[in-house]
Amino acid sequence: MTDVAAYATSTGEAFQFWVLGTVAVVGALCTVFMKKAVHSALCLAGTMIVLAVFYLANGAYFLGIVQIVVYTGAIMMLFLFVVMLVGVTAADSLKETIKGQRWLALLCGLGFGILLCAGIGNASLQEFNGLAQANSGGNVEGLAALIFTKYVFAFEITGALLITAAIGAMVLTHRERTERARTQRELAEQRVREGKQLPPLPAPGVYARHNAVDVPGLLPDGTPSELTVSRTLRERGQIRDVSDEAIQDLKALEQRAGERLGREEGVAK
Amino acid sequence: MSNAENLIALLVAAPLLGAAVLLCGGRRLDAVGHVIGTALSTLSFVIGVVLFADMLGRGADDRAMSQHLFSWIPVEGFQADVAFQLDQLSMTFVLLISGVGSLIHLYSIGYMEHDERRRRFFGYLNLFLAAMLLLVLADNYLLLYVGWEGVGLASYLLIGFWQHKPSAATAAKKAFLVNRVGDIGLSIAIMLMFTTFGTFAFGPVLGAADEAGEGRLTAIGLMLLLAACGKSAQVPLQSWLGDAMEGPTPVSALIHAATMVTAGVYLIVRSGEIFNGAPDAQLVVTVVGAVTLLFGAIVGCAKDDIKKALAGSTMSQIGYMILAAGLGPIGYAFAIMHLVTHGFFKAGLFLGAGSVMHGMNDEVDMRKYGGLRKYMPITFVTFGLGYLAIIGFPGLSGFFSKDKIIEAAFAKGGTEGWILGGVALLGAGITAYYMTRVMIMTFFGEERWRKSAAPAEPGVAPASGEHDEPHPHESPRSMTIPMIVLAFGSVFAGGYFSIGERFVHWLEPVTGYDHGHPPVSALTVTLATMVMLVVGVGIAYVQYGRGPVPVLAPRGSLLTRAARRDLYQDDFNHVVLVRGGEHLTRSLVYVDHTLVDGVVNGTAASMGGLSGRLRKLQNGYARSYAVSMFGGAAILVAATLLMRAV
Amino acid sequence: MNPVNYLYLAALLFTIGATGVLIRRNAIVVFMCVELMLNACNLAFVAFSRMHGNLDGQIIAFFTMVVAAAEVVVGLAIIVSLFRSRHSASVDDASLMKL
Amino acid sequence: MSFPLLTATAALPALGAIATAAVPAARRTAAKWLALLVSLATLVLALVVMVRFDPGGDRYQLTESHPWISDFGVRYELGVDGIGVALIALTALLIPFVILAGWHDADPLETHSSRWRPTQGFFALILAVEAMVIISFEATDVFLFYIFFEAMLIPMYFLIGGFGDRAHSGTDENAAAQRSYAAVKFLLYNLAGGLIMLAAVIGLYVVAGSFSLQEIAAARADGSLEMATTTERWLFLGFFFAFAVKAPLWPLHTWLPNAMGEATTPVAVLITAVVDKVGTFAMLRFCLQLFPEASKWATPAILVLALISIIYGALLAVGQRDIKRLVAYASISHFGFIIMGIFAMTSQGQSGATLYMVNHGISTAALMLVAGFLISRRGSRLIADYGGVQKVAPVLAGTFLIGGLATLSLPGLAPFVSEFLVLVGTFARYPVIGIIATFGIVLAALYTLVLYQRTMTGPVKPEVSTMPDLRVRELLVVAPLIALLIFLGVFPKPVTEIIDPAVQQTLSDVQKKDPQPEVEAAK
Repeated sequence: MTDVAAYATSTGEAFQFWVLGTVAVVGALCTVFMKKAVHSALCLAGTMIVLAVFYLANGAYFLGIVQIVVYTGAIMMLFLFVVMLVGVTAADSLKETIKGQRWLALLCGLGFGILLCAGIGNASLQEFNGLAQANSGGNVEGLAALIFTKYVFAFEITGALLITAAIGAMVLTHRERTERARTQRELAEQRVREGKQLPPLPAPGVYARHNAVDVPGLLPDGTPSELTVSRTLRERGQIRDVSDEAIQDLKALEQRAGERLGREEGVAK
Repeated sequence: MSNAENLIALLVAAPLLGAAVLLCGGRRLDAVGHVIGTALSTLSFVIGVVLFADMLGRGADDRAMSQHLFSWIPVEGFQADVAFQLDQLSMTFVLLISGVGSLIHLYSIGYMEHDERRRRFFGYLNLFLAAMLLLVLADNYLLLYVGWEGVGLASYLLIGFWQHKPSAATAAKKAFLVNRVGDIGLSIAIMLMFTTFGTFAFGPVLGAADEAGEGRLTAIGLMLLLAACGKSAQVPLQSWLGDAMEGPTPVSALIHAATMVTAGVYLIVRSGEIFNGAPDAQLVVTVVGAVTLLFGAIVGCAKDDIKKALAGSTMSQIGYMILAAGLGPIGYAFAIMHLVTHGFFKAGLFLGAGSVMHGMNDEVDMRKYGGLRKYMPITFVTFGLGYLAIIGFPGLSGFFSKDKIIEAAFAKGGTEGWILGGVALLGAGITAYYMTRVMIMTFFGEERWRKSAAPAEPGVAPASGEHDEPHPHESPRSMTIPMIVLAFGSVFAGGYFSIGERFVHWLEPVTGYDHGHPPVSALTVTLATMVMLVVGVGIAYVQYGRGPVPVLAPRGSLLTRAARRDLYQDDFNHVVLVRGGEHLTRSLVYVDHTLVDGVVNGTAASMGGLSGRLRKLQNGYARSYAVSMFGGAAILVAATLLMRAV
Repeated sequence: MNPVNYLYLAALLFTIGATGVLIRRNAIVVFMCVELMLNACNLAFVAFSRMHGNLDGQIIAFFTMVVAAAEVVVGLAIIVSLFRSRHSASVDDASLMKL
Repeated sequence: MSFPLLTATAALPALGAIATAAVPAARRTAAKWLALLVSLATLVLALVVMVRFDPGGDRYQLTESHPWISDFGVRYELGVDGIGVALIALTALLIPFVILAGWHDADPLETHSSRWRPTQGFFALILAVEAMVIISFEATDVFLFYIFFEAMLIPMYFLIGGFGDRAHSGTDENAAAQRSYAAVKFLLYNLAGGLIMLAAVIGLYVVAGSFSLQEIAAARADGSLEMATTTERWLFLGFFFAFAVKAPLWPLHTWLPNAMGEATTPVAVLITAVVDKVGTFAMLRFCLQLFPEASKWATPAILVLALISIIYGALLAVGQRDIKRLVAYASISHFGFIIMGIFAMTSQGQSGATLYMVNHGISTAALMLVAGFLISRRGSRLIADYGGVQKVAPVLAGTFLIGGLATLSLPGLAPFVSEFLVLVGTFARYPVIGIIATFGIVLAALYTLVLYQRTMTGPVKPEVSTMPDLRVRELLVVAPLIALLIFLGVFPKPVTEIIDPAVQQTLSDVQKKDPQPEVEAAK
C-alpha cells in the first residue's frame, strides 16, 4: 500500500475516492444544514474521518493519524463540550433574518466553487511525481527532518501560538470574583427591595400523576404556569403541556366521584 | 516772490487743521469751537489775499504758481502727486470760497448759537472749505477728485447735520448717492485721460489735448460733463439739490449756492482745451445747461418753501453758467464771472432767507410770511438788493454777468445760437417772475403769519408750532454783517468786473477769450432782456402783489403741480431706480440663497442621500460583511483567471 | 483516476464550508464550517504534496492543524464568554458594529 | 547662517498659541495678556522683516531652505517678495487688534464649570491662525504652502463653530445649530477647493519634478520646462479653484456671509481681513508665476466673474438686514476688485490689487470691529433694531462712519488709492469691464450710507437710548486703524514702494507689458 499511494492511483483508490468522497460531501452538507448543533458536529466528525482516510491514501500517514486522533478525537469533542455548555437553546431555525443574505451567499458560493474548479481545470496538473522518494526514509522521519530544519522557526512560533491560545482561552472564560459574595440575607433583602418573587418558586407537576420537572404546574383556572419549569427547559421548548389532559382527568375523577357519591346518596335514601 | 508759492498749501491746511481739531477735540472745545473755526477760515482768506496781491504784482502771463508737496501714488507709469497749481482761475475761486466761506462762518456763529453741536458744525464747515480749496488748487485731476469727493462728504455731513430728522438723513444720503453717479463720470474721465495721455496732470493733459483724437476728447468731455451734472445739480442729476435744503441755512448758502455746486462749472472751464477739441461734447454741455436753466426756473416758480424756491433758482443760474461754459472760449470767462456774482447774491439771498426763518420760528413756507419788511429792515434791504441783482436789474451784478451770457449764447452762431439765446432770454424772464414772487410773498402783503389772519379752514389740522404766533425780529449782528457785505458784492461786483472787460482779461491767460460773432448787437440783447424782466416782474406783481396770497396753496394748473413735484423727476427716480433697485436686490438675495447656495447645498444633499443609502449596507451583521468579502474573493479569482486567459 | 479529483473535492468542501459560514447563525456551527474549510485546504495541500513529490505540502497541512487547534480553543472560549454575556450563541446578536 | 527671521516670525505666534493654550483655567486674564504680547512681538518681528527687506534687491529675500521630505523633493523653503512683506505686515498688524477687540468674547458664561477654559482656546486658535497665515505668505515651496493653506482651516473651523456671536436672534440652540452649519459650510467649501488643489499640486510635481516655486518659475522662464497647453490649463484651474473659494469669488462665495455672520466679530475680521487674503495672494504668486500661459488664457472668464462679484456682492449687500452679513457681501464685492486687479495684468492693476488687500484688511477691520462693538451693546445684528445711535454715542457713530467711508473708497482714505489703481489698470486693457466695475462705487455708497442712515440717524430708539459710547479699550482698537486708513490714503508710498518691484517681476513672468497711452503710441 505504501508504494501504491506513493506514486500512482489504482482502481481501488478510485473506488474508494468515489464512495468516500460522496460520504464526505454529504457530511459537509449535513454539517451546514442540520438544525441542531450536535448533529452538525457529528456530521463534521464523519467528514473528517473520511478526510483522514484520504490523507492516508495520499501517503500522508502521519497526518492521517493525527487527523483522527487530534482533530476528530480532541477538537471535535471540544466542540461537543461547548455545544453541551452553550447550545441549550432550541435548535436553530434556519430561517434567514437578513434580507437577501441566503441568496447572496448561495450565489457567491456557487460562483466561487465554479471559479475554483475552472481554475483547477485550467491548471496543467497532469504531472504526478508520487511520494516514493520523499517517504523513502519513512513519512514521519521525513516530516521530522523538515520540521526541525527548514521549518524550525515556524514550528517554534506555532508552539508559542498554542501556549498563547491556551492562556487566552483561560483568560476569556475565567471570571475573577472582584467582590465579596453576597450573603443569603443580602440576597433576600435585595429581592424584597426589587419586589421580585419573594417566596420560593412554585413546584412543577400536576397532582401525583405528572410530577416530572418538565411538566408545568396548573393555575387554578387550569392554565399551565411557566414559572414552575426550569429555565433551561423553557428555553429549549421541552415543556410538556398536560393541562388539557389534566383537566380531562379531573373531569373524569369528578364524574367517577359523583357516580360513587350518587350511588351512596341513592343508598342513603 | 518765490516764497509766495509755499503759502498755497497753507490755504488748504488751515481749515483742514481746524476740522481735525474741532472734530477730534471733544466737548472741551465746545465753548471756543466756533471761534477757532472762523479764525482758521479767515486765516485762509487772508492767505488768499496775500497771494492775490502777489499775483497782481506780476505780468499777466507769469501769474501761475505751483507747489509740489510730495509724490502721492507712485506706481510704474502711474504717477500721482500732491501738488498745487494757483493760476488766475484758481485764485478767483480761492477768494470766493474763502471770502464767502468766512462770512458764512461768521453768520453761523449767530445762526447756530443755540445748537448744542455747534462745534461739530464748524468742524464740518472747515472740512468743506479745505476740500473745496483742494478741489480748485489741485494740479491734477486725481487730486481734484479728492477734493471733489471731499466736498461731497462735507455736503453729506452738513445736509444731514440734523440727523435726528429722518428727512435730513435721507436728503444727505440722496445727495451723496447722486453725486456718486456723477463721480463715475469723473473717474472714467480720469481713466480715459490716463490711457490717452499717460497722465492726468492739468499741464500735460491740456497741453496735449489737440494731439488726441476727437472721439477720445468727446468721450472725456462727456464724462466730465456727467461729473459736473452730479456736482452742479444739472439735469438729469439735479434731484438732490432741492432735498439738500434740509441742511442748516448757512450750509445752503455756502455749499448749495455759492461754492460747491459751482464746482462743475470750474471743472468744465478748467478742462476747456478738451472741450475745445470736442464740439459735440460742447453742444451737449450747452443743451444740458439750457435744459437745466428752464427746469430750475420752472421748479422755482412753484415752490412755496422759500429755500426750495431759491434752490430752483440756483439750479437755473448754474444752468446759465454751464451753458456759457459749453460755448467755449466765448463763454468761459462769463461763466466764471456769473459764478462769482452769483456767489455773492445767492449767498446773500440764502442768508436773508435764513434770517427770515430765524425770526419766524424756522418756518419755511412763504405762504405763512408776508409783510415782514417792517420787522426785519436790514434783512429786507439786503435781500432786496440780492433780488435786484439776480433778476438782472440794470447796474447790479447780475445784470452784467447774465447779460453777457445771453449775448454769448447768441454769439455761438447758427440755429443753435438762436435757440440757446432764446432759452437764456426766456430764463431771464422766468427768473424775474419767481424772484418777484418770493420777494412779494415774503416781505409785502398781509401779515399772514398772524393767527387771526389765517383763514380757518375746516378739516385742516394746524401744523405744529402754529400755536405760538411767531414774533418776527431782526437777526443779531453776527448774521446781518455778512448779509450786508454780500449785498455790497451783489451790487458792485458785476459793474467792477465789467469795466473795460477787466475780469475777462484777468482770466484770459487761462481760459482764452473769443468774441464770437453775435448776430445781433449787444444793445438789442440788453433791451430784450429788459423786456423779459419787466414782463416777468409784471406778471408776478399781478398774481401776488395785487391780491391776497392764500395761506394754503391752491391746486394750481397742471404745470404748477408738476413743477411742485420737481417735474416728476423724483417720482421717476423713485419708481424706476429705487423701486426697481429694491426688487432687484430682493430677488438677488433670493437667488443667492436658493440658486447659488442651492446648487451647492443640493450637491451636498444628494451626497448625503447617497451615503445614507450606502450606510444601510453597514448593518452590523458579521455575516453580511462576510458575504461581501466572499464576493470580493470570488471577483479576485475571476480577475486572476481572466488575466491568465488574456 | 486523476488525483486532480482530490482538488475538486477540496474545492467543493471549501465552498460548502464557506456558504455555511454565511448562512448559519449559530456561532458554533459557523465555527464548524470554518473547520471544514480548513480541512478542505489541508486535503488540497496533501494532494499537492503527492503531486510534487515532496513533503512541504504535508508540513503546511500540519501547521494548519496546529493553528486550527489554537484557533478553536480561543474561538470556543470567545463563544462561551459571549454566551455568558448575551445568553445567545447567535452571531447576529453581536451586531454593535453598525452605525 | 543668518538668523532665520521668517521662521521666527511664523514660529513666534505658533509657540505663543501653545503657551496660551497651556495657561491654567483660572488665569484667563493672563492668557489674554500673553496672547496680546505675543501678537505685538510678532508685529515687531514683521516690522523688522519690512525694514530688512530691500525693495531694490533680489526678488525673494531673507530666504531659508532646508530639505524636508527629500524623497519627493519637498523643501522647507521660505522667502518673501514685496507682496509677501506687505501682507505679513498686515497680518501681524491686525492680530493685536483682533485680540484686543475680542477681549471679552470668549469669557466663559456663568453656567460653565470652572474647568471650562474657552478663553485660552480662543486666543490660542487666533495665534495659530496667525502663524499659519504668515507662513503661507512666506512659503516658496508649493507643497509647504499647500500644507499650511489647508491646515489653516482647522483652527478657523473651531473659531467659527466654537465661539459664536452672542448677539443672535432666536434661541441658543438655534444659534448653535446655525453656527455649526456655518462652520461646516466653511470647512466643506474650503476642503473641496483644497482637495482639487492637492490633485493639481501632485500633477505639478509629476510634470515639473519639483515643488520649488523658484525652480519651476525659472525653468518656465528659460524654456527648459515645457508644459502641454492642456496640462497647464488643468493645473491652473486646480490651483485657481482653491484660491477662488478662499478669496471668495462668485459663485463660490456663499460660505462667507454665513461664516462672518455667525462668528464673533473678531473672528469675522480674521476671516475676511487676513485668511481670505491668502487666496488672492496665492493667485498672484502661484497661478501667475507657475502657469503664465494658462493665466492669460483664463483672464477673460476670470475678469467677468470678478465683475459679477463686484456688482452682485454690492447689490446683495444693499439687500441685507443683518449688519455683519452686509459687511460680508461688501467684502465679496471688494474681493472682486482685488481679483480683477490681479488679472488685468497691468502694473496699476496688480499694484492696486496688492495694495487693496492691505487696505481692505484695515478698512474692513475698522468697520467690522466698530459694528461688533455696536452689536455687543444692543445684542442684535439686525439693522432694523437700531436708530439714532449717533445722538447717544457720537464717537461710535463717527468711527463707524469713517469705517463706512473707507469701505465706499472715499478719496483721502486708503482704499480709494487701491480701488482707483485697480480700475485704471483694468480700464487700460479692458475698458468695458473697467467702466462697468466703476458702477460698483455707487453701489458701495448705497449700502454704506443706507446702513449708516438706518442705524445711526433718525429718532433715537428707546432700546438704544442708554447705549454707552466707545470705551477706552475699544477706542484703542479703532483709533489706530483709522489713523492708518488716513495715513495710507494720503501717503501710500511706503507700501507701494515695496510692492511695485514684485509686481513688475510678476508681470514679466507672464510676459505682459502695460498698454501704451494713445498719444505716445501715436508718436
